[in-house]
Amino acid sequence: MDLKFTPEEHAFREEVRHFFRTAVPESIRRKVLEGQHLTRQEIVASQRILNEKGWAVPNWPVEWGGQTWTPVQVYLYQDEMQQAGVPAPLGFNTSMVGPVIAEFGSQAQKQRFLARAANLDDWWCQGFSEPGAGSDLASLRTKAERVGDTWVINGQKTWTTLAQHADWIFVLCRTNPTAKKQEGISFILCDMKTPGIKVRPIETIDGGHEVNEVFFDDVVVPYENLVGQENKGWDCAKFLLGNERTGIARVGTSKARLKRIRELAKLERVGDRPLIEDQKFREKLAAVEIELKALEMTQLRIVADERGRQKGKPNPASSILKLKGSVIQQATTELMLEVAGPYAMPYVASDEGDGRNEPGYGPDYAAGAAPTYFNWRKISIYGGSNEIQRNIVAKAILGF
Amino acid sequence: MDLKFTPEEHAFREEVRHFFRTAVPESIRRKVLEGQHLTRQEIVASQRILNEKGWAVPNWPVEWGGQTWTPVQVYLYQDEMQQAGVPAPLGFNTSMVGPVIAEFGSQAQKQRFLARAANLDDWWCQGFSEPGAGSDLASLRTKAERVGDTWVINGQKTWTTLAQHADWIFVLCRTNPTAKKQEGISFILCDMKTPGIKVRPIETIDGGHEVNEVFFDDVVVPYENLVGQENKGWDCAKFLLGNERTGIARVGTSKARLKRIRELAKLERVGDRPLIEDQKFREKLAAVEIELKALEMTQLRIVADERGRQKGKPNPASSILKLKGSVIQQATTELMLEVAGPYAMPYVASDEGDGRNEPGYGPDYAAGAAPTYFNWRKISIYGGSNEIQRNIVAKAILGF
Amino acid sequence: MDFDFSDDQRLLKDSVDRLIADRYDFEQRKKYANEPDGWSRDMWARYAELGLLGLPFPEAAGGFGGGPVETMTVMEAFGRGLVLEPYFATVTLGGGLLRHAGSERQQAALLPQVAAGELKLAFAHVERQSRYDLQDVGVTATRDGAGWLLNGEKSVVLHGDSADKLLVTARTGGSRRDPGGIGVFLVDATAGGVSRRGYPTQDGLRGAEVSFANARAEDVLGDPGGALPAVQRVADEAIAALCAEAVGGMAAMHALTVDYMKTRKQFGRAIGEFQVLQHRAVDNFVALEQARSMAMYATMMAASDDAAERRQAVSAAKVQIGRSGRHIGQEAVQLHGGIAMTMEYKVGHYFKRMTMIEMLFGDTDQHLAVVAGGGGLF
Amino acid sequence: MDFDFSDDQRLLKDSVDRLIADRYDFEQRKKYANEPDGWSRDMWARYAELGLLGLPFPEAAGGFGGGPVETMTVMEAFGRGLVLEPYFATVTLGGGLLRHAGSERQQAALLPQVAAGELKLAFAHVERQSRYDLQDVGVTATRDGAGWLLNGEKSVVLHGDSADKLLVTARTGGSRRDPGGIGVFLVDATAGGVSRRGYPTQDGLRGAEVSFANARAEDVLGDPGGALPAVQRVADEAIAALCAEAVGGMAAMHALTVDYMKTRKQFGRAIGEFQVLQHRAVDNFVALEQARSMAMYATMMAASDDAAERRQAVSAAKVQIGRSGRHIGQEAVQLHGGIAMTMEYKVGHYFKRMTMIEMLFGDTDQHLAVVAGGGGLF
Repeated sequence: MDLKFTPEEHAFREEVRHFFRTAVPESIRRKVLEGQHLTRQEIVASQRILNEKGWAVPNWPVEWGGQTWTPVQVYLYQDEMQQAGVPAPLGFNTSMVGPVIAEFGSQAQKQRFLARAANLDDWWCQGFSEPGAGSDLASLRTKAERVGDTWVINGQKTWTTLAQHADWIFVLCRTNPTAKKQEGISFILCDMKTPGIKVRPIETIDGGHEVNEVFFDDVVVPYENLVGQENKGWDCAKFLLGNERTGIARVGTSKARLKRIRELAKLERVGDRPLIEDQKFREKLAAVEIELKALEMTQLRIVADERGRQKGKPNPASSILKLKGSVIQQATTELMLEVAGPYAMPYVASDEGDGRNEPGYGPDYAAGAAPTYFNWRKISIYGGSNEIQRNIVAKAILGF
Repeated sequence: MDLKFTPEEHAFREEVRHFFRTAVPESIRRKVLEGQHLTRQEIVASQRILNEKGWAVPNWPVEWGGQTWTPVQVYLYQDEMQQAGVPAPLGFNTSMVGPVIAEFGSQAQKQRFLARAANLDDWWCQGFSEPGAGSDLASLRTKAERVGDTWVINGQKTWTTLAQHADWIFVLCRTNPTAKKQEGISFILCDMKTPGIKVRPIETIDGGHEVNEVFFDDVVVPYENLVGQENKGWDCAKFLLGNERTGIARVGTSKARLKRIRELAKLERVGDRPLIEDQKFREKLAAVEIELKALEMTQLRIVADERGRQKGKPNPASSILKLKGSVIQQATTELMLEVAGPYAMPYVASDEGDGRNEPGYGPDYAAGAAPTYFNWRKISIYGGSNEIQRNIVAKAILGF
Repeated sequence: MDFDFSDDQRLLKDSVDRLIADRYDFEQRKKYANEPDGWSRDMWARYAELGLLGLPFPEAAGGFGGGPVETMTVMEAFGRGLVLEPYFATVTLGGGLLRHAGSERQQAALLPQVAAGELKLAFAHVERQSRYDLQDVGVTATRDGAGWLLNGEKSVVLHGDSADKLLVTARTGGSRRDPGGIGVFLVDATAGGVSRRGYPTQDGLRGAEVSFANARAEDVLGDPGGALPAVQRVADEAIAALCAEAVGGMAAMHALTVDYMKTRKQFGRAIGEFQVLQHRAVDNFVALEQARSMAMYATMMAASDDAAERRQAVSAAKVQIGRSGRHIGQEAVQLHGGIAMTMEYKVGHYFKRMTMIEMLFGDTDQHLAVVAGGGGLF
Repeated sequence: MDFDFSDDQRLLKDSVDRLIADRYDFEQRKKYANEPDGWSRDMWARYAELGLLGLPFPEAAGGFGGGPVETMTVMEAFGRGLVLEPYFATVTLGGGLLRHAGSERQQAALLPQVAAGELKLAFAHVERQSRYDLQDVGVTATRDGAGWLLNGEKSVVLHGDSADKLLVTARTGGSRRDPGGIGVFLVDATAGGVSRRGYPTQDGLRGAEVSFANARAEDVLGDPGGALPAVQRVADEAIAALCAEAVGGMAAMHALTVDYMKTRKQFGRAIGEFQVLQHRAVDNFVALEQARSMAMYATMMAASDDAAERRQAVSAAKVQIGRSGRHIGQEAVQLHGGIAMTMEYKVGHYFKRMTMIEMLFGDTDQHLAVVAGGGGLF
């Protein structure tokens, strides 16, 4: 047992850190660190920089652009990326549809889609959730009927993140209505330009436009857009949901936020002293840091354990990462709100363009404090709510 | 709406306060406030002082020694009693078996038992809980068979508080084994000197002897010791458990403890300052005070609402009093532990006699800090655990 | 001790409750929010008609002589309705300053206009550096003949954009954080040297940044250097009112959540059948009732003339409200799931309003420190 | 980064785990507690035999040169067994002081005796007024010829009653809370002028009050006025060891609770079938894993020569352990119900031990203040 990084691991950390902080424009990274929305162009630009380096899809098979990194290296890559404010490669492409196609797709599908997904030539979005289904994903009702060489899709998806930017969508459809819940579901790819697809924005409480409803009205796509076997789409979904559980804790993101909070708390003054000298505030900050340090160690323990595990069969302990990681991320938003104080109150509309037209009303960072607090409540809801995570741990680890 | 006490209520408060603080010996009250165990003699002496004044059983019917106090007066009486450190009249007598006999008992039973119970001439204990039953009281298995003019009782009770002092026990027995759970239970009185009753002490983690197992081995008692109707004992039990829910919050007790903690924290020094000047400690104390103030107001609201309610049909909101009251009482034990610091560590055996033979090792109050912390964990377990209280609120108030 | 409403109070409560029920559902509220001021002039007229805009004012000044209980009643209903109009800014803050710092002449001149709905007020006290400290005042007022000239900037002036007149704390002497040397000045919002930038606040209400460049005050309320005690008293009353508003909002959020749990189905049954969610709803209920209790306590104590006692009580209530509000708000969102994250659903709006209330007139930690600095609540 | 045990570490772990499993079940422990010392001399001999009593000592001094990972391994097993013997007092504290403050001569003279089980040590540092502050030292050491005379009183000396020799912090200069002027003195426990009152501690271990009246020290470890850095270093190592012990105890409590939930029936089914209790068990599991992570972190950092960095890490771990331990302990009792309140059942004993560990070498709040006073953990 040696709880220190090896010199090789240290060197790797330095390498990725250097790259992230020099190759990716600071303007993009600053926006990420301040919790501002990025434009489509910024996300694409950043991912292409990584892809050029060969680092957009390290988790993919090597033949499709992946790396042979150890789990510790993957961890260091994510940690440094998050700390530097480098936008993560678009998850729908790199952690979801990409690995699914690489695992279950035909050779033709691989050739057609993988390189484009890695380079964000195609922007993918995820057609899983439906109104009324929520955590009970398998109760989905969007159906695809086989008609000749095509699928005809009807139904509705919701919470579809950034569908407004998307070129393609991967959709879970019910293809056998008489089979039991998880059986009779298929995983189908649709070009967003296909007639019959309509995207309606959902405005979130922070005033942002991140998610959408996607309607399918007699949408016809080629039969060959099916990934894997007909009626076995649940296997793809499970595989997809099981991937990349360690990044979920976003330890690096929380690290960067806590550092930023500490910096700002040195600048903000309460009476005649900096906020950081307020005993209560300092102890609250320290308490979150301690939880985060513990989570980082927990993550490393899980990472170390990954070597022996099968791909797509995550360590159920990774539910801890989701549970604690979400709570810690949310705690950082509460601290930031406190730092901003009264200046968290003005609402400044942000647009999709390059920054804001109007100047803000207080310090720059303050405008994002409340929207981020509001928006990040989603973290304990999406991707399997924290209640679902507790059910998983209760069953898979505690044996209830 | 007038949220202030009336002049009459103020005068009543003064009257009970004066009486409690002059008539009941300070030596007894100090032990209560320090969380020490009282001797049997002290408990008896204190109750007889109250009974002489006519204040031992204010909740009973007037003809059996009760008072016609308003709910606010009952509240003030309890609050001042708890704040003064006056031991509450023995609950088994005054809140449990007494009201049950007054409501369900025969005239002969009333005459035989009530005055003696009020004066603590008979010490009663409660034979409800059984090993394996826990919160599921109605699953009890102790059985009483009718044989001629007698009951023959066999079985075991547990968690029987102060059975070592008791003259009588009231026992829930199964008298119809074929009836459904709550049906077929009877409420029977037994003289503790009856052959076949054996009391075995249970040592609790604080080293105290408060609770016992009570074994019934062919215990024969007269048939007339049945209270109410045969097989209708569950009605008595429900009535008993529904009584006196407002005292359960023990707001006055927590008030007295918080005051004591504040006093001690002025005396204990951390480095060169009194503990009370430590920002963190002060804020923790304040946080508990605020919760307690809120609970006091909640209790007053429930008290005010009691006027219109039927006896034995408690306001389900009184579950809040149990939930919050227990958590606050437990929080005071944690604060006290913190005040005591390292001197909470030595264990000083207390005995049933008059105080300790050995001197303690640190300040006097410190010896009780850890045992009280340990012992008071029971508050959220007994009398319907906090989990059961949540079930009650969920059903009775929220309508789930 | 009597928790029942008097007949007059019951009448008031019924009429305000009915008004909110009839005219302030979620769809109506959206419409009001889209009006030019960001709130409804029509509703404002109705409040005036019902006497709400003069409720806490002396009868001599065209008011109804209502006390803290009456204000609590109105604010709780407004909390339920997520009311957008500048009632708090105009009546509670502006009216409160006139009541506690203004002369009889000033009250007689202005309060009847407020009660009639003809005059909207706003209270400008926050500054860039002051955070929640009422005595941290950098805006200056200097003598100019018989009058005063104001210079400096005020931040996050609630409903400052639509106010007709501003009540502004400004320094006539002492250094930036001295308790002495602070006056409250009455300034016409359209006077020369006053400029305002209005904006929506995070909860959908309105605020403004206001700057003064040799802006001439119309008048000063009371002692130009000794207004702080009155300002603190108004702040205490305001906090009691906010506590009541918050209780209205929390109660509505809690009720929405429980209802949603009974109808929303997951895994084949209503999510309200899951015991773990039931227990969390119970904890919300307990948090709500504790908050309600403390809002009543603050109401009871808000009229106290003992400033130290009043402050302790009000701060204790603000702490409870802050904690309960945050807990209930976060849990309401979590128990709803994604739907609560959308603008189209009401719960998120309550959540946002609770968040802003926690930040008004001092956050939870600041008030906890006040209670901790006192000699104990018992 | 490698979380696997080396072969030697695996061997150590297996043998200690086996020892505890075979010889430290709850009934055996009760028997040991009833022996005259309050612990088992037989087990002490076995520890010596296994090499545990010399584990962290240099090989030159008869030890095995084990590091923090080895100590963690032993302490975690001991935490599971609720071990009563004075291992922590003798090996971790006493041995640690000799290692970090003692000369080679002193180490060579004493450590082999400790390793052989022939010498038991205790560390006397707490005083009536000092609480958790290691530099608050009122006991004095004054020169007397070539030696030193000690005067004053020490409190809550862990296993001070059965120790052969005491290591005592005493002041040779400066005022009561000065960092300078503190020495560590070696005193024979039976020397003239030393009097001891032994007692059980709340967790069933042992402590003593010790007073010195012109008691002659046998020796002084290192600089008689400059021992504080070594004392702090030993305290940091001790905290890391306590963290590991606590994790052993928490893990055992958690496992007992989950087992109990699966067998205990209420309302016709195992209480483990109630979802609300399952979720609480999950929260305990998360608290346990977070604590285990931080115990590892403390272990990793305990050997650091950078005192400030070491202190931050160890304090952070102590906070996590304190919070997790309290949460898991209270929940274990609550989820068990009445049975956990009895001496006859094991869970209450873990709960009590966790409570005492939280108070050893600084409580949670004190360590949180240390972390808060630093520049951040990242």
